[in-house]
Amino acid sequence: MNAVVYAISEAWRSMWRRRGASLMAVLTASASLFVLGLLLLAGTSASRLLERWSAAAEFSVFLADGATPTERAAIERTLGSSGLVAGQAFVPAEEALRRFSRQFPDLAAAVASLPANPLPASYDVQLRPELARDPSVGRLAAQLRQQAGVSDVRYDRRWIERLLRLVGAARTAGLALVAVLTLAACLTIAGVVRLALHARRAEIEIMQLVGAPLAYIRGPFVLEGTLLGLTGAVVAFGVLVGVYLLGRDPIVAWAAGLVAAGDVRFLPLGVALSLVGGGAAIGCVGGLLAARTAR
Amino acid sequence: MNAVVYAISEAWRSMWRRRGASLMAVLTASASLFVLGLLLLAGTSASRLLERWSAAAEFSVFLADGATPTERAAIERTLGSSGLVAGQAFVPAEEALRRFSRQFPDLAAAVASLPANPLPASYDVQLRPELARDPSVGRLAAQLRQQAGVSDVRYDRRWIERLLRLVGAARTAGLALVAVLTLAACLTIAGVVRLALHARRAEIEIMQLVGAPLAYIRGPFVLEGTLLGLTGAVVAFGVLVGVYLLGRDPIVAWAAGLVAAGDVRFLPLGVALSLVGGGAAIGCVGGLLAARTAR
Amino acid sequence: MYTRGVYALRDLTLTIGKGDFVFLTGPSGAGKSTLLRLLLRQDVPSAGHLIVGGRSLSKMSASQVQTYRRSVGFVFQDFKLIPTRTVYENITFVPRVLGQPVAVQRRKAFQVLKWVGLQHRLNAFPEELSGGEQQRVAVARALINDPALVLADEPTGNLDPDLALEIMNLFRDINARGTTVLVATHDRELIRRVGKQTVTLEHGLLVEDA
Amino acid sequence: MYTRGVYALRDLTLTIGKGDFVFLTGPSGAGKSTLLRLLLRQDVPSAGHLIVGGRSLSKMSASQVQTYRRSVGFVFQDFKLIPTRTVYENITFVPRVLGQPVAVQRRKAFQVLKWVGLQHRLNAFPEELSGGEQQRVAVARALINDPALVLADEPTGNLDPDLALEIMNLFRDINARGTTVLVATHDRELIRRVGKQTVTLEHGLLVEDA
Ligand SMILES: Nc1ncnc2c1ncn2[C@@H]1O[C@H](COP(=O)(O)OP(=O)(O)OP(=O)(O)O)[C@@H](O)[C@H]1O
Ligand SMILES: Nc1ncnc2c1ncn2[C@@H]1O[C@H](COP(=O)(O)OP(=O)(O)OP(=O)(O)O)[C@@H](O)[C@H]1O
Ligand SMILES: [Mg+2]
Ligand SMILES: [Mg+2]
Repeated sequence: MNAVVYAISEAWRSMWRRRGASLMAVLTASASLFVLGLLLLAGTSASRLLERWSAAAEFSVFLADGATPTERAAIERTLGSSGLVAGQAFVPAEEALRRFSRQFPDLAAAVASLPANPLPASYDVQLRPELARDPSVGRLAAQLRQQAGVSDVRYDRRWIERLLRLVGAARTAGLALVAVLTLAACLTIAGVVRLALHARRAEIEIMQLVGAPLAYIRGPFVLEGTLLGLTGAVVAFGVLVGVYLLGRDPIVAWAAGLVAAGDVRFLPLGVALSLVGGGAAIGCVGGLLAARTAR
Repeated sequence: MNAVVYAISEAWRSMWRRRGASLMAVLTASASLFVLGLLLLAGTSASRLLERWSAAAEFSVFLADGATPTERAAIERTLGSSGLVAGQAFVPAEEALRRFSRQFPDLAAAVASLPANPLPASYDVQLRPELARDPSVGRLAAQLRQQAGVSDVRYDRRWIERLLRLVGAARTAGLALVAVLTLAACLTIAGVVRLALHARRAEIEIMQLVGAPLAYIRGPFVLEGTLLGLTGAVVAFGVLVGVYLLGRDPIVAWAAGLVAAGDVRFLPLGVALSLVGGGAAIGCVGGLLAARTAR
Repeated sequence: MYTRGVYALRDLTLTIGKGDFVFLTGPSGAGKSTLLRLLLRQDVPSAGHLIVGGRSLSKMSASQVQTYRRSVGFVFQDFKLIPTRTVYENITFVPRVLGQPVAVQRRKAFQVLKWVGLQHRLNAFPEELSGGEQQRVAVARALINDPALVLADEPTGNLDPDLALEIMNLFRDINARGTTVLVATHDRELIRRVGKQTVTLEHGLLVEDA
Repeated sequence: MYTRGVYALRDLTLTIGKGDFVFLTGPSGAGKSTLLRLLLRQDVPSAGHLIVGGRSLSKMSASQVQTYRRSVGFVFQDFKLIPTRTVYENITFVPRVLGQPVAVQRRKAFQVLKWVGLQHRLNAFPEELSGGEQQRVAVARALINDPALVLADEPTGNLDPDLALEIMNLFRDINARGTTVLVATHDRELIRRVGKQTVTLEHGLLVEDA
């Protein structure tokens, strides 16, 4: 207990004496943790978005012109029993024509003048998000194509797969950046603690010569590192919350239609706490690294 | 001259003695400079891409059904004299029908069965990249709409503007990140130099007491900082070149169609040199910051 | 207390009884400080044994060394005061590390500071003290913890003869209370005036034991 | 050389002629080191003037202070050796900073090391030296640059009487070649044997000038 009180008072004293260097260490730590937090935030939002988009992946079953209700029921059964489908909507031929006219007003008149509606009825199928990229979706499409009453199945996953690969690459790059930043933060903190150690070398030598316990000698330095890391993490967290609160609405407004307000959410509590704890851990490692030399 | 030789030998000695801390400073500096370089690389590639995309922005002039050659000549003159157009291509109605059939094979038969081609002829206009986002393009579109023989002008810049805003936001975020990282690098170097200064406090005091010139006292520390920054920059540059060489082809392959090989180019020599020079400058500032205390 | 060591240059066998007061003398570089350092286990002999209180110093574990050092009061030739701490903090450093109550620390600090005549410089930093004042702080620090063994390396080199004699009398008083005292000094005049057992070293060799 | 200063505690007027050899003595804390520090312009007097070689120390610019200090050889009471440099590097530090040719540095270094009897410890680091050896290195460093003025603060506190007398004879030789020498010491015995002008301070007051 005495050693703890001693370590706290010494660590505080040391940080205050070297406020400039300490501030710098805190800033570096908070910079890297902020970037980490931002990446986590962007990453979770992106995967939420992607999930939604995946779910909206185009999976349409076009019916043959003379599809009977029995055939339609069989199709619906196939979809339902596949276990891949979250929902399906029947789009009658008239609705398809209406959509087409809206999308291509130039052609609306021409198509309307046709003797019959050239567009087929279809099912718009919503896949279950977590299975949208499953290979079994491809098999389902193939199965449906063989079925009576189906003229075509359109299932385009190229776009989603590209997005997924982009997000994957961004995640890898982000993780590399975070690793570099974490290392930098750890080493910066170790540097400041080493500075403190250097400045108090005489003191340490004397502590050793009067028989002070190792915990007394190293404790303050490890604690100093931990406190620096923790402070950095708290600062980073604060800035992250600020950026989130200020940035959320503009982003949602900017990407109106693409991004829903629900897609941009703050980090879950567990992750946020790990971020702060991680900062303290980084600082602690830095402190230990530096204190190692004090024997 | 003597002071320079002295500073170099002292700086080298000091860095070697504290190789661990020096390595850490070099790593931090190179991390931040690498991120800076990566952002510059991505930024220049993105703007090149965007320029190309902007150029390909949909600016189409649809002709009225009975547009006369005189009216067409007037339209071409309007386009040519606007100074905004890099090229224009006349798309006859038959070509438009062919394109449509290719895009919508389901409808091809239906449209083909129509008594007349429902699609209008048009001009596909390529805007000059640097002016693609100019407000005068909007005025040109309005002017053309009034002209005889024109049924409609389609000029959709929403998509491009969104992209531009995205790139702008990314650039702002990137710059903020670079600023933080630069500060961190500068301060880390200052920290290491300060460590060197601390370790040689006795020496400095004695130099002062025997009347050594200020350049002698401070020189080695400033040089040490500069060398650390420079080394960091060189390391960052090397890694950047490696990442570029390894990453270019996969990226171009991945985004086939969207990104051309020519869009992904390395930094121009001037920018690359500034990056390396910037590293040295950051280190120099760090060294000066630290050496300031040695009077 | 029994000491047998090979160090610095030559070998030496020397026995100092518990409760003795011994002067260690000899020319510059003779090995006085080395012997004292060995006795604090600041250095370990490359050959030979040092046995203090029945325990071999070279065979002690790190934590035993800590415990042992807490029972020794050492006056370093270069003082080794902590530059960033006041006189009071320097002196109470050991009791503080040992977790003694603040009231006891304070009482003891005042007592030893009075012994060395520095009660008025309590809150000064080492660099604000004269060489002799720093040396006296070092002496005070060595004595605060009622050590079983006092090792003093040139504790009066920066003091005028009168003050030097006062400090020696202080060591004599402490010795009278049962503490073993070993003082390295050049000051033959002082040794003559105190009149205690003297061990003379030269080039690491024991040349005289009187 | 003319000195008139108010310092530490009381005021003092003292004139030392060019080429003199003066001992400064007095009890611990009397102000000897303070006076020497003032003369190196390590401190500036809060009131009063110090005039050395016709120049007021308090009115010097930073670069004038540098030039002045290069003409002074100082032996610090706590040695102030650079711990990370060898004896040779410590001693050649000033000529090196002044940009003297390496050959000259080397020749001078060997000479002064021989004067203090340490030629064999050339490549040792300060912490590998005994207290007295360190002190002699400090003396050697003060003398290497043929200073016009030597200020020595307790230069023999860690030396045995014979060696102390040798160092004093060294100062006497240098003084004989025209250098002004000011030595602060407690060692009355030594002063008696060297027999030079003595200034005694007490509590910052000049009490005797003999
Ligand atoms: N770490 C070391 N490495 C090499 N030699 C050393 C080391 N420490 C001390 N010595 C040498 O050992 C010898 C004895 O040193 P010591 O400090 O014991 O002498 P001393 O009797 O205390 O002298 P003084 O009276 O000058 O303090 C000296 O010649 C010294 O140079
Ligand atoms: N920076 C300072 N702040 C306050 N007091 C100081 C400072 N430096 C010295 N003193 C005081 O001034 C007085 C004279 O100190 P000085 O070092 O000149 O004594 P001295 O004659 O050299 O003594 P010694 O023989 O012990 O070395 C001492 O009482 C000392 O405590
Ligand atoms: Mg010694
Ligand atoms: Mg003094």
